[in-house]
Amino acid sequence: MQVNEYKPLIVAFCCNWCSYAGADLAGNNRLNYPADVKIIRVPCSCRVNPMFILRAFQRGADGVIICGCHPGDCHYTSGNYYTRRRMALLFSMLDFLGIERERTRLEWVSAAEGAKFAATMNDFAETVAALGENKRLEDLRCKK
Amino acid sequence: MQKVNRDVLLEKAAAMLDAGEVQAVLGWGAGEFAYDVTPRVFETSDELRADFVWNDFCGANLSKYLVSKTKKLEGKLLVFLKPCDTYSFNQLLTEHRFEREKVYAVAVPCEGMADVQKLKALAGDGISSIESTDSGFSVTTIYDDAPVEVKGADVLLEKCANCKSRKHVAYDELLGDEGEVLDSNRFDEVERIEAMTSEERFAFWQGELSRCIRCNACRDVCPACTCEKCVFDNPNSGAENKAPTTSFEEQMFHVIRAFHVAGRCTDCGECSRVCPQNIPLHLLNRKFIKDINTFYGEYQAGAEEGSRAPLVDYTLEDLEAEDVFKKEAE
Amino acid sequence: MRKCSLSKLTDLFQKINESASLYLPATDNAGGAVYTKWADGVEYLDVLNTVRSPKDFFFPQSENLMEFKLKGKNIEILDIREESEDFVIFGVRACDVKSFEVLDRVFLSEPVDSYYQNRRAHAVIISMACMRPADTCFCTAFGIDAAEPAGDVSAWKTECDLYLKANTEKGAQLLAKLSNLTEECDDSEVSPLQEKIRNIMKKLPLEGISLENFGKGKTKEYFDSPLWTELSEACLGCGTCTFVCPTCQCYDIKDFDTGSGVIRYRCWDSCMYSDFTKMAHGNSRNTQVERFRQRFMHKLVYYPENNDGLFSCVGCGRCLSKCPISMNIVKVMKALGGEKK
Amino acid sequence: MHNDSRKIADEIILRSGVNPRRCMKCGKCSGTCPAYEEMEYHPHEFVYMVESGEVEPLLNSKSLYMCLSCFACVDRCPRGVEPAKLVEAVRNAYLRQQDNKHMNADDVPAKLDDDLPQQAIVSAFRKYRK
Amino acid sequence: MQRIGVFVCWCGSNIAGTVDVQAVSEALKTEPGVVFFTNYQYMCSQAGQDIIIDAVKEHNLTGIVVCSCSPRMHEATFRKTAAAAGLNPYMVEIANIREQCSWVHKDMASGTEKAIILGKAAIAKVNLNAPLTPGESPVTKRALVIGGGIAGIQTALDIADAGFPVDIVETKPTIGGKMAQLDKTFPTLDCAACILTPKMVDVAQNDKIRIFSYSEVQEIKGFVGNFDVTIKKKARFVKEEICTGCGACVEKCPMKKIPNEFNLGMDNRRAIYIPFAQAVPKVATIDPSACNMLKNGKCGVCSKVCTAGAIDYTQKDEFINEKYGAIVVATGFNPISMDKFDEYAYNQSKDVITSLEFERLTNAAGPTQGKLLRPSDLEHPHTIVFVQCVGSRCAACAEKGKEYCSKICCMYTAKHAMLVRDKYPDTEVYVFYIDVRTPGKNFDEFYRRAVEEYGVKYIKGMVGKVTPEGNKLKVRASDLIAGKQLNIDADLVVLAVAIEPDKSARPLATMLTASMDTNDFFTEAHPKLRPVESPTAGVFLSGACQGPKDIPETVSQASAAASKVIGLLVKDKLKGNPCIASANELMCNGCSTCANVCPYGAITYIDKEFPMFDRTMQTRRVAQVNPAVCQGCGACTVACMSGAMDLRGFASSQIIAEVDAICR
Repeated sequence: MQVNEYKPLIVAFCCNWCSYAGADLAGNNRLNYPADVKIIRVPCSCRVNPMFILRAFQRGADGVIICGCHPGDCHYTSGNYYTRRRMALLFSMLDFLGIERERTRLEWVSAAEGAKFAATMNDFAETVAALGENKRLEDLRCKK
Repeated sequence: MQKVNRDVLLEKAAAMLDAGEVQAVLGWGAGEFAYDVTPRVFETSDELRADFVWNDFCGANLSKYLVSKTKKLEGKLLVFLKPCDTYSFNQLLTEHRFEREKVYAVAVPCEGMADVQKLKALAGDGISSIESTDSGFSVTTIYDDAPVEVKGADVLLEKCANCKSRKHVAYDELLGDEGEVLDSNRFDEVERIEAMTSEERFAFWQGELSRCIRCNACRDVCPACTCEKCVFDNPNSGAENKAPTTSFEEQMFHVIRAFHVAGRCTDCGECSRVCPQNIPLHLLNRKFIKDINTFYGEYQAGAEEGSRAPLVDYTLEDLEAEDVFKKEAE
Repeated sequence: MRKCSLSKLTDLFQKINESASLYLPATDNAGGAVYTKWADGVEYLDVLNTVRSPKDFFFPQSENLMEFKLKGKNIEILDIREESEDFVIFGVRACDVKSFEVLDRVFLSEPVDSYYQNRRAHAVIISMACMRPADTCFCTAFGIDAAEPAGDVSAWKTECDLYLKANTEKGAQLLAKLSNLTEECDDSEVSPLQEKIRNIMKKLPLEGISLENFGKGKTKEYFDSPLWTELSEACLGCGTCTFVCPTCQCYDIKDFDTGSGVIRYRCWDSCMYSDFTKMAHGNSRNTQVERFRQRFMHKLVYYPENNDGLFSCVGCGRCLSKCPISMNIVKVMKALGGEKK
Repeated sequence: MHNDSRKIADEIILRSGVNPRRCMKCGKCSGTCPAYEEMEYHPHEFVYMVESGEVEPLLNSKSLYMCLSCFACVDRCPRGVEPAKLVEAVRNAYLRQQDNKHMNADDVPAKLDDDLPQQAIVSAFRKYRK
Repeated sequence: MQRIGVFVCWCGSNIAGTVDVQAVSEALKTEPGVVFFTNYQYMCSQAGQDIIIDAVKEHNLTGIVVCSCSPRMHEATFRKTAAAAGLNPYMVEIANIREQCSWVHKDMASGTEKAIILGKAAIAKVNLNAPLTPGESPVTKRALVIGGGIAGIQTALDIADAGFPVDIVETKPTIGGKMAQLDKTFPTLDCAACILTPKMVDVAQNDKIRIFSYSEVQEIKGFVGNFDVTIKKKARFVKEEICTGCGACVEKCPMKKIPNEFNLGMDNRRAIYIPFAQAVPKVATIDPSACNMLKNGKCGVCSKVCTAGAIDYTQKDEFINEKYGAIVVATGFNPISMDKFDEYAYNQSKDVITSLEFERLTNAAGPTQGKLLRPSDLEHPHTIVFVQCVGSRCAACAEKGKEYCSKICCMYTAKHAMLVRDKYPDTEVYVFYIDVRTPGKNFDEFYRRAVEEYGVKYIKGMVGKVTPEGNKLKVRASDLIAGKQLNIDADLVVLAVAIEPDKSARPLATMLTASMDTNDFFTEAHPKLRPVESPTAGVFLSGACQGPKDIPETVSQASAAASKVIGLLVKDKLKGNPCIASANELMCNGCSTCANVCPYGAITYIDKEFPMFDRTMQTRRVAQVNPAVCQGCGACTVACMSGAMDLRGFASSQIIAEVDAICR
């Protein structure tokens, strides 16, 4: 019973030009994904500071996903290339510290990929749900 | 242990001070004990002759002081740099943290510096004198008349035991012989931790980081941490915290600090040297260095002035974040 | 005076732990020592200094003071204080015992700090004489006798025995509980030991430190000394010295927004930090020279001024071994003329 | 059978380090090959046939031994495919199939001969060892 | 503290069907700052907007949160509404409870719960919003075109036609570029000079256009609308304004053996020269490396014969400073060097030529007056081999060739082959190809005509080796379809050499902070949607500097670039996007990390004095963001370690507030 009630909290950072539009398209096409996914709009995936990701975990998020334009399609030409390096290194570091590597993800979702957006969110929500609550990067003070 | 004698450094600095070629000298000053050496700015050759030291306890990296000290001087500042210090020197130059023209950099060969803690562990407490010998130290304590012989290799600082380079990458003048870039085993420990399971790694780091007292020594000594205002001191940054109140804040501080110096850290090892709790902080930095080398090709921060740091660079074919763990598995 | 064979030490700890949590120095597996809650398997480490001083027991690095909850647009204030449990600290060195006096004068004088007072009231301190003082020790300068440590119970350790002497009522009560494991004895074993310790103290390299030039009324003499600039030149402005110091007692009070409310907590602060005592108008000590001066003036002049000549340094030597750049109170004292003539 | 060929082809690709997929079928290798007339299968066909896993005919063709290893094709290929390396790998593949006709280290002394360059024996040993 | 109004939209049943809008507005009313809340069927309708306007006025709202459809849909609408109500338009935040909530979640309970959280996040953000005003900068109404080939000429003419002054900078003594060297143009076969030279004359006669020929761009400062450019006008030792282009000096110049660049060294010119008869400007230029007078002060013949007195041996390089609102790069291309392709014997035999050389050989104004004669013995060639893809599509090694397809070679080779067969039907013409690529209007028809009507022999295969033997060229090649190796005795071999960007492009890109790809082609702002703009604002791309192009494509891109420039120059002021980065100077380290990641070159550094606590002044290097150039991606904000760099509209504190609200 307890297991069924557990709903992971997922924060998704989406770039305004591709992934946020992809999420909108998923909506236009009525493609379902769990309501546990909450989207924050950023101009570009490169706006996502590692501190935001850690903050989300601190405040109780169980998974954080960053979505940006496909490499080569960045509205700002190169933002997602920086994101790719930053996140590759950050994720590797979190893994090094023993944080479950499945809790963080970087995906490229274009404005045309509503279906991919929904599928990605379904998959990510499922993966995070399987991991259970975030215990390793939590701040006990923020527990309700 | 050191091959170049103190007097060689002293005479060089004294001559330049006396000739007015430099206005001050940034070096190491004598302390209460043979081992407690304090970075110091000398303004006269008399001060130098009285208090300047160059011995096996000059582990402190002086390059960070250039940021503040050069601003205070009208003229040039002579600085002594060990090979590892020259990497920090270059990195600071790359980031425009001080003016090159205001510095006269004197490169000093280094045979590795000693860790007082290790020395005390072997020789015991109550040290009254330490003599450097060819192979190490002869230590006398108040508890024993006979000196204890300690091998230099056994008491090296971590950063020296895994020295990456004995080559100076920047200087105006070199005293003694130039060394070479070394094949170090500095990533062995990182690999050992990588080989653990996720649970073991978490337990390992909890064990280490829970000792943190957030004294900020690691940050404040770090030559890559020269921010006018650190995010951890800034109430508006969303990351400010003063104490490791929860395990999250311990992790937050060390992850973000390592991330901020990623690609810029020259692996000078000062963070681990100064940590009062002996947390192996260098491992976090080395993890980033190792990852950068594996993912984006070999890069040594500070090896070349003006080089583009890996995090402000990219290639179209860069590794995808999801492939990070596949790559590491290789 | 009671004595107990070292072979029965574990039994002794066991016994103490039955009635109150026992804390003692143990290895932290990283070359340091840390006060650890005793449990089966925890070995007492006869180390001179723990990295963190025992002030943590009474004045922890951070502690929650109260909580606010948001109910709609109303704020509810929650008192989250809990009564401390009884606990015993074993193996506190003479210098650290002295540090409690320094802290008490701050936290127990009016207005009393109830958080501190609560814990202080529940603690029993078993001190331990120093058999092998280190080169960084200079407690004698502050009139502390490492051979005769204060505390509720004083302890001495020889090759095979532990000697215990109660100094207070609390100490006597504790020793009474341990009567089955200890036997009454005189000080014939302890006295020569004390003699030996006192002789060692005289041979220590920092024996020459003198307090003659410090204390009350010295503010004017030192405040504008040009030496501060020189002394503070290498200071990184980190908080290591203040955090390892057993007598540093400055703290900051901060609010943490948990999302569903606010936790008001206090945590150690350091006079070395740029935002120390920062107020609406800005900072009262804006340069590192001023901050550096504050720390040492506080220890050597201001505190004695306000506390009947008691210095807020106990000569434990932690800052000497932990300062990243080896600048410390001894160097400052010597530079300001603090050596015996 | 077909699976076998594919396996051998993959082995050839692996050992040669050649990526036949890079070939854009321009024919410059065959246009440059000095031994073209002697060959049944020409350099570009080697690349094509290995890529498609059709190695049986190659293994049994004399073309293998017509290649002079002059590396003209390697030099001129605009895509860096290196056909000559592939030809050499096919030769090796053929040799590897000749199970017990190998040369053992013990066979070498008997073959030593004043007139025979030592290098020839060493290289023969290297080639026929496995 | 803000006074926030929350407006929840039903969107008919689109939102209200899965989200309890009443519950949402009720739940949000207790959020910090909220002083007004309501819900309505269609917030975006006029009636809905009126509700907002009335609420702003009635409740003195300072911030608006609309829980509705995607901000990509109606953010602009509600910003206008806010402005109409007298509020700063950037005090509006949208909670996307339609596309990202009601449409993707079926369950009313979870949909409502999520909508509330999204609403809370928007409220948390708007609490930290600040009014934003787009920055304005004036526009200098003058354009600079770098490169005077057909691309530059067309762009300049179009801009001038719209009434704006244009300057063309051309490194050669004349404009015209590569097209001036061509003979005929595919697929219509009209003569290049006939269609180009009238345009060159138009340029010369247009009073809006200035030509800086024999000149280079020395320095570029500034940004969109306000470029500050230094042009170096190289000394040509002839007074341009006086020279009549009569050519008397050229005729008398005793230095006769200077290889003629215009004819690719296949004949000679003098030390003083006019590149070709229709040159614009038609003035002579003295080649200082060849002129005896300039080298050792002996001669002076030209000065003596010049009746206009235009010769000036003392002329110096001249530097001209000019301000421009827009810059068009039209630096064009060059064939790559054949030095690394020994197999084609280009450096061994005069009869192995490039296609551009072939153009000159068949041009009536060329070294052979248009007769197709082979360079070695001026005999008529009977067998001609054309080789395609020489150095193109070459991935083997970067220093030899180019990995890309040069795009124009298939068509001009078909043209050459066709022309030869047309004029000299007795000539055997072989074309060796890998693929024939003809994706253009009337292109494939043209190529098929070459095969079907003119009998050009197209052979699928490549030439492996060309060996000069006597007066023949032994061509060894493969015929992949016949499965044969061919050995052809040719008289002339023509190589369709790959083209590359002009060498001047790289340093120019650095000056412009415009990005380039690995092949040194300029990158466009968006490969599909903004193909003629560089990511650097105010810099536009025209012609082959952006990628290989034929003439029709070049001209259309040139006109497209011109229209973009005109669109920029008609504005009196540029209004920027107010959501841009800005640096807190007190926290800035001046480390250049942000500038390194900025794709637009929007960040520069200045030394600034700051008062120190000890009452001294300290100079520090600090970052400055140019509001006209910054596009607001935020890459710099994360690169900045100290957090000195922040993004307006998407400030770190705002994003953190959203995170907190979501995770609460």
